[in-house]
Amino acid sequence: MHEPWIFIAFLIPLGIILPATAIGLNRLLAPRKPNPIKQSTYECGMETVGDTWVQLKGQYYIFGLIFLIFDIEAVFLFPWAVAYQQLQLYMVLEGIFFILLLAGGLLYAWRRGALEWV
Amino acid sequence: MGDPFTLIADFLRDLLLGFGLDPGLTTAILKFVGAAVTATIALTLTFFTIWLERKLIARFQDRLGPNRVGPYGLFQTVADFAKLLTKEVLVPEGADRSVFMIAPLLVVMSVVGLWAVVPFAPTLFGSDINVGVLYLVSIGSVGTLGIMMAGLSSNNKYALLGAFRTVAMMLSYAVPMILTLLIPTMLAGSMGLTKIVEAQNPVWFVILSPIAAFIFYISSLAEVGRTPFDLMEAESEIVAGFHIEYSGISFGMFFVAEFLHAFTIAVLTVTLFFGGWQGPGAEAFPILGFVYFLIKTAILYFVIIWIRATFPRLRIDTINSISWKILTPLALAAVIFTAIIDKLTPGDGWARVPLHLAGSVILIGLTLIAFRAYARSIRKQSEGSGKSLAQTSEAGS
Amino acid sequence: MTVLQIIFLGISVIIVIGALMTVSSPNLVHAALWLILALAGVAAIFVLLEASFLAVVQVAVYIDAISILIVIAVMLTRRAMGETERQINRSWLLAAFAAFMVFSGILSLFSQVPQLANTPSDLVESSEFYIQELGKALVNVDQSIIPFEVASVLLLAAMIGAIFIARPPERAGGDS
Amino acid sequence: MIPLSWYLILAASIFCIGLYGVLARRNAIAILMGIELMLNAVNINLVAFWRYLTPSIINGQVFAIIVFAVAASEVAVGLALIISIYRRKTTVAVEEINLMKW
Repeated sequence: MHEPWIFIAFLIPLGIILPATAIGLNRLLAPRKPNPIKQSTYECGMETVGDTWVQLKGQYYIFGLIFLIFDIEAVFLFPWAVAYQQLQLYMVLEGIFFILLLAGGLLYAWRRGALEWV
Repeated sequence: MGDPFTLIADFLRDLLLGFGLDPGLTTAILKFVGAAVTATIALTLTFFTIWLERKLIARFQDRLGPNRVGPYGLFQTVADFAKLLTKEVLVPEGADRSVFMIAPLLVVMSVVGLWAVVPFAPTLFGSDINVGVLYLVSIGSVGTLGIMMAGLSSNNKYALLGAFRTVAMMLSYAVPMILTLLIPTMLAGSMGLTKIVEAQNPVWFVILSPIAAFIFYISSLAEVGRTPFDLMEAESEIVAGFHIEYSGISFGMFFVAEFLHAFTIAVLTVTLFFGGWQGPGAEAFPILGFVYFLIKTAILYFVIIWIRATFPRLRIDTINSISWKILTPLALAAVIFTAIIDKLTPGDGWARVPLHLAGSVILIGLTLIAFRAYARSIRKQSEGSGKSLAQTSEAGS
Repeated sequence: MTVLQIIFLGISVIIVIGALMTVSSPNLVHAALWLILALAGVAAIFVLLEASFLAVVQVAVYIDAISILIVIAVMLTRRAMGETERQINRSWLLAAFAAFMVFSGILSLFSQVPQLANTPSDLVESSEFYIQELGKALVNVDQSIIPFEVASVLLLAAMIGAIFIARPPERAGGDS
Repeated sequence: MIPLSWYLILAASIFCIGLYGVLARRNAIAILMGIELMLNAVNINLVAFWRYLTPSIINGQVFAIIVFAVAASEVAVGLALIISIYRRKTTVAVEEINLMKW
């Protein structure tokens, strides 16, 4: 049963190696004459001001968090969906109950204003 | 005659076994050749799709587009590639060198990896893993990581901001995408893409669940960052987004990944919702199935370019609101509707279409009513407080 | 040495290197990236164990969601601890010793496991079957329905709690 | 074929590396990363035992999925706490977070 994975085990490294080859070719072909002006941070010609590490807003974390919870939810639901054809009605309803609980979480986030991008 | 793919594979296998190779090794070599061909074709295809897209966009805008290099400017992309190849790759000062160089590779890898599980024809597919749908989700999202690495390592605050805005958008749209993928899984009873295509034999899933197909299409468009969703390169706001410090071929790799991903979206939507290679006579003659597949993909790809040529860029708060407040609840409702309806309607094929369609119509109707109520509440608010409509809608719901 | 064994050893080396760099790298972003490498290796281990569902879930949950969340949190709190500051506490030698003692303790316990040299029997059913079984087990009243529903309550609680905690304090009026 | 003991040794070493990270790092987020490593080691063990001892009973995989859910909740709430503490006290070093000590 490892057999279908062999293809993927080849394809994913190839997906890295092929672009890496292009970049390697670039190493051979392209000129390399770095100087401080060229390497300075690009901001359309302005001098950069202040620290690079600007304080990000906490909203990014909230979005990542809700995504994580829904991702896990999908993990639980995918086997349920695969087995769906063989399930009794009450088992399907249990899955729906699961979805509804999570939808309640989304509703809470919405009500609290956690989904607003301000 | 009708099935050249098996023919070639068998010929190669016999040839290698004729050399006296071990059967296990032969399989491995065949798989490697297949993977190499897939990756090469996928990456070479971008030469063509970039040309096609530029040409089509030009026509939409009443221009000629590339027309100097080769017939119809067909080799324009090759020339561009050669130019990028001979340009210096700059690494900005204070950048995190290794992470900076790895990021574009990861982005390309995540797109090429998607091609592993797509069945192009009844006998032509890379690998038929039984978790294909989840594989698409997980490999596709690795690109998010690449973008994040690009932003973190560039030592540029605009790259950082652009990367994080992109990541926030991609995370938002991954939620409805994953949820809608439950629907084809449920209807086919399997996560393997070949099984999903086979299950669409009389009825395509787009007929059973048009809402799911729509949500999948839109949210994958957002995953790539095509024009209505191209926050990542909102040049008026954040210079050029996460790839601002990239130059030469490193930038080219982001470019290749984006265009290949756009094409891959068409491929995936066809596979999951538009019957893949299904069509009259496709099972007897696999090559016919491949042709059907290409035609469907071409149509959906054209629609993607059309959308790009038509819509302006959305604002960041609007983009995230569309995902969280419209697509995600709609996807949840669609999953629940499909689960209940499909359990209640016994039978196969066209017999289950009417109820499913009725469910979709009810759902669309409910969505429209909700929109109407929302618009009315906004209007009432603005009349009540005497503010202009624009101000209130900017303040959010 | 069979091919599988060589592959296993290669993956193990990657995982252990990734894990070691995670706990020792002074730059937290790098630590997170090394953690991602280690977790990807664990996904490959799941493939070797023929648990293909868990392998893709490992990538989807850990690499796509958890590690991105960790990087976001690192970026949000970046100003608090620079790379120049001490990253390990005073009793790190003691910690290393404790970890080593736990490791040798676990190794010494192995002698009590009778099936240690077992090699796996071939799976009798198709791989599709196991995912269906998993799905049925999760909603079957006789099997794992309680963990399934409790997990949904747990996730709901985590979501509500985390949103409640992570929201910026009202008085500050946004911290963008 | 790979004997069971190889997986167990791998899991044990990841667990102990994670344990070292939890005990020795000062940064709270780094400690969470160590915990993630430990949970992954546990998962390897669960799946290896499922595959080698009871492949016909699916419970090993159910356990592993529950561990995923627990890990996700733990990361979500843990990071939220760290961010909240950072907002109030501008620190993420665990020995400086001593508000509840007395």
